[in-house]
Amino acid sequence: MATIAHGTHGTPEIAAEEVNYLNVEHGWKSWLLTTDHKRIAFLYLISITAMFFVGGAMAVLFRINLLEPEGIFSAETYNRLFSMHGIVMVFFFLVPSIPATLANFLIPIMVGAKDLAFPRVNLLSWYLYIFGAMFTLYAVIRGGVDTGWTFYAPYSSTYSNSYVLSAAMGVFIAGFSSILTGLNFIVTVHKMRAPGMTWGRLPLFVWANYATGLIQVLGTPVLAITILLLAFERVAHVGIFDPNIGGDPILFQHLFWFYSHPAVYIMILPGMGVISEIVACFSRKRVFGYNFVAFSSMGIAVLSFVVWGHHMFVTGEAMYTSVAFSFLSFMVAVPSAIKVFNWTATMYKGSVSFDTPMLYCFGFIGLFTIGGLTGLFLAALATDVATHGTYFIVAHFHYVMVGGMVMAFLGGLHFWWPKITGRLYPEAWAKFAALIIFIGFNLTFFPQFILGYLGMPRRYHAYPPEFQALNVLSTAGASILGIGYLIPMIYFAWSLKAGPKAGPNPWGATGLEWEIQSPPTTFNFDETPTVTKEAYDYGPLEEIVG
Amino acid sequence: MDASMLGMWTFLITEVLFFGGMFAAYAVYRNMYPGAFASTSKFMDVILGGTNTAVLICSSLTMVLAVRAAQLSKRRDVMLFTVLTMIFGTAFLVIKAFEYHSKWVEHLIPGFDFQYDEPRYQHNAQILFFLYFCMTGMHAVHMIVGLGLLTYLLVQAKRNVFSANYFAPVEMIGLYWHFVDVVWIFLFPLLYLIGHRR
Amino acid sequence: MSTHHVPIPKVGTLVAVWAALIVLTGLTSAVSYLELGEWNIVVALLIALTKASLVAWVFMAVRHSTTLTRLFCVAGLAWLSILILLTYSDYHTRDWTYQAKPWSTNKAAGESR
Amino acid sequence: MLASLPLLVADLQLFPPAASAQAGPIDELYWFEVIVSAIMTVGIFLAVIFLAWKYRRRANVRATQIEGSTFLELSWSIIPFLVMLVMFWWGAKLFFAAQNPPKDAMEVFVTGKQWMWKVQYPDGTREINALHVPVGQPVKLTLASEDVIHSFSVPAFRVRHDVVPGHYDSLWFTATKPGRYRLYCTEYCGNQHASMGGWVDVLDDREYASWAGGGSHGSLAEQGQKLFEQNGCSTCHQLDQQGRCPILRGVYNKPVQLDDGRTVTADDSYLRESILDPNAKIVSGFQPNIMPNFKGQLSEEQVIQLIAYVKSLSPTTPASQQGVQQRPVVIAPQAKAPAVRPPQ
Repeated sequence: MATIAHGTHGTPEIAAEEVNYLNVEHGWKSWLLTTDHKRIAFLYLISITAMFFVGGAMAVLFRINLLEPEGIFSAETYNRLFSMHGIVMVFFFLVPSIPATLANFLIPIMVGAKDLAFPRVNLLSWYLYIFGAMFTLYAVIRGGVDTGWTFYAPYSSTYSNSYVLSAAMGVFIAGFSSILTGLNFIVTVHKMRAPGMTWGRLPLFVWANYATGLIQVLGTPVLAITILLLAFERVAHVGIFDPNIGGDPILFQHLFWFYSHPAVYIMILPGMGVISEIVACFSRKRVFGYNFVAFSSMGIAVLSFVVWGHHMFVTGEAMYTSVAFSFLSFMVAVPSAIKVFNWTATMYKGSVSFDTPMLYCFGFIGLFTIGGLTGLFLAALATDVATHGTYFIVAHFHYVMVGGMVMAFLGGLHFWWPKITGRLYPEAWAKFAALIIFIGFNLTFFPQFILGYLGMPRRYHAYPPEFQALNVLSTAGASILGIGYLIPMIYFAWSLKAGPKAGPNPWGATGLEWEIQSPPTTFNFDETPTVTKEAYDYGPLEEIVG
Repeated sequence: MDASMLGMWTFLITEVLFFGGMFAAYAVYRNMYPGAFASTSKFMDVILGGTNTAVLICSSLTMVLAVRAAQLSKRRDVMLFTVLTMIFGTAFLVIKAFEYHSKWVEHLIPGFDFQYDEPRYQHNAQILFFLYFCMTGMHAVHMIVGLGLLTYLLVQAKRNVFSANYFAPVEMIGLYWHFVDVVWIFLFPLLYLIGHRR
Repeated sequence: MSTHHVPIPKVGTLVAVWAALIVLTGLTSAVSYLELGEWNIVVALLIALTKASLVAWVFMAVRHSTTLTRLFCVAGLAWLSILILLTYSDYHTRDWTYQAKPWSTNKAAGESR
Repeated sequence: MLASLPLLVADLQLFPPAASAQAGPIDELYWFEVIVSAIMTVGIFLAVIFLAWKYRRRANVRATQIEGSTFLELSWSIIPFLVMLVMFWWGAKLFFAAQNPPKDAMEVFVTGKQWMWKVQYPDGTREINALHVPVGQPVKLTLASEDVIHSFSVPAFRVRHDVVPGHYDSLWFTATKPGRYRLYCTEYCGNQHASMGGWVDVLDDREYASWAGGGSHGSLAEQGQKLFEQNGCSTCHQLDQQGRCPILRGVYNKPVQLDDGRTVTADDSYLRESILDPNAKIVSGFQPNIMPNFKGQLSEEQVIQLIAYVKSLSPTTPASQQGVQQRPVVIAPQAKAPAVRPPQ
């Protein structure tokens, strides 16, 4: 970076008519044909938010169904609701959420580049996402799909009477969108770093998204071919997962989870990157053990590919294979634990403030810890057998995906919103919403752990009456959670029009993105910056513990 | 090495894993039904398959010669070798089409009135043929995409875009084409040379 | 913007590799007519691997490429092996049974009465 | 609904009953994991709250920049990992112990079908969505699926196994407490997935004896024999005389030489495959393509009956005899002659 003090590029204070990426061009063409990574990130932000509320609405509906033990809607409706909720949330919200929005916006700026390595590929990725979403939404409109997001054969290939092909093709296409995003990040991080931006100086958010990119590139194609084989099987009424010709439905699960287990790290790793940025900024401190946090991201990316068999302990998978997968699943917990400990330690001797992003960060650390630890129950063979296919699983992965990932996404959005839009949001409302979301979340999902060990199976539209109390509690939490998610929508929309100007660096954070104007210009930097400082340079190093 | 080449290599890794899913299925089922898999070999035309392998290897040679010509700024040679590569590629697809046609005539397409002359393998042989069509079909789709890319290359070469200073697109399309060749190099022994021929 | 300096391959090398590939194709077809039992597939795969390496090393110019490219090639193969080997390990070991040790059955039966 | 709130709370259950021999040990591991998780969670929460409050932002107090600590990093990697190794070992031990049933296990056959569990007992009794077992007796369930993947689950016993179409799965348990326990399908199997459940009744010995009255259509093996005759099996598979087909007497659970050189054990899965897809494995010395395919002709339940009949032809063999080496039986006299591969 040419200079370190804030706002030395161009004028220090924002003039009202300053040119930025948002106002440089107008009209729908300037958006739909843009190759600017920031505009594409904005397009993605709008798309995934829409999908989030589509998926969320379904969740609210099926939680209402579960108020009564015998269910309120028909089984058919319920099955389609939870399936579409899963498909929309996993493939069209969680997987692209942080990478395609925040990382798309920030990675070029953080490494000191004008744009991603392949700007047109980036736009193509958004169109593929939209194309895929249209296929899936078509399935929704025609009446939905009822296979669950896992598309297990032979139910999906032979028995389901719903719009499996259309939904599966949507997932297939969206997969390529995800691959292209990952590919773009990998090449950008390798090739587009500004002079002086060494690997050891990369913000941890970039490390996390680089690791995510590797998973996207290495894992997603296997999902693509699996979905394609399934689609062929559905069309031809015969195929390699069909037990009638000697096929093994469990092979589908192997291939599916080869992607879909690493995919949970596609969802959580970028969130971990966001938390590293937030905890450093609001503690005014370098992240404790930078190297360990960076390499734990890479460790997670690699190990995530050798644990998928823990989804199949009760399918009849060979017992010795299961034991190996169980052991490897425990291994992958170590790098996640390292991250949690380091974030906590970062606050030690820091200067901690309690702005909204930091509240989400606290929420993330707490909820991700619970989500991660309950994962150990599922990695251990005997307790996995007792909890597999129950609400315990549902609670576990929602603690990671919603308690972890969505918290991190909202934290990151609040953190970089002033950079993305140049506007501030009402802090009091934001803190209130964060609290509501935290309470609503725990009320929704904690009872599900208890339900799970009691044995309540997931994907049931009706359930034994003794489980009603906990289900009512969960639904009550879900309605609080739903309201919690609506509040930021409202004040963000307000802030976009009427929020106070943010200035280049409202949080006093370090990093290249805070040294340029808010919102940035189309090419981010007037001249390519030269980096001379370490990441999180909040002051000179003073102490080495231990 | 510039960004576009790294991007291409990354894309090729994706492709490896894409085909990898089918190779994994192949490995599992071949181990599970060795007899059924071996029995299919009499329907696989080794002459046509071998010829196609040779055709693809030739196309790889002309492709790499096209890249070399671009590096040497020889515009006419780029065009010549690109056209040759396209001819070999088309020849491959034509031969493939003949093979598919004979499978159709012999009722060897799973799901479309599949009939097998050995009833004991009537069920399990379908797995191999399903994989055969998926693997060679996906490969053929990649060939068709490759032909499209080569057409683009030809047009660009005609417009004299490439020179010793700028030939990345030729190199990238070359990488893609060789990759498709490599996939076939594995498909040939796995699909055509399964059983011992008597 | 290919400003990198890739050595221009000699035509002779390329043709030699082409010839080797053709010969290996003939070889792998010929070997399939020999009765080698389990070794047929091993030989076929080894020949295929040799051919693929030749194409990658010379035609795809891995021999002139950076460490990073080679790392990516190796990563692709490594992940492919993870996929195939771990999936295969399940099917290969399904028949490996395990008889519960006496303590477990005794315990189960003993506690119950 | 609000009016019924007290009722809801009265019904509130927080921990499932433990009604099988394996439930106790699994619960011990579960509580170990709960305690470890609780300690970790509370520890992290307290640390976050304490550090955030102690080092909250104050005027004129700057953060102290710290690089990190390899010692701390290693300790908070290795110590949790050691605790996790304990969980791994413990979980694996219990999992292994639950793999194969004891030899004296009573056998019950369960067929999953959209959307019901069909239960068949060796004595011919049949039930739907209900299972009656005696207390204290190891019970082995052989699980088959007629259509999609189901999963047989009894939370009170802490047992669960997927039922995958195309082969047999199995699980076993020893019920320890008389009572009624819920039974579920826990792998999503379609529209009425939620109604694919029922009750497991654990009866004491006296109750069980009075319940087990036997089927009105004879034992499972007798039902199988009837099918054996109706489907014309008996014309080829003659009981004592070698025909074009292997003799079935004494074959169950014995090694069988196949024409491709492999030897397999004639267990339930093998017999099932040989009925539904007889050409898949040909016994050495016999011709393929003689026996018709029964796939689609017989239901999984009927196949179970036929297998029970074949088993009954090997009367000395206990119900469950896996992994026990026995003298190979010669079921094909021709096999002794120089092995001639049948022309294909």
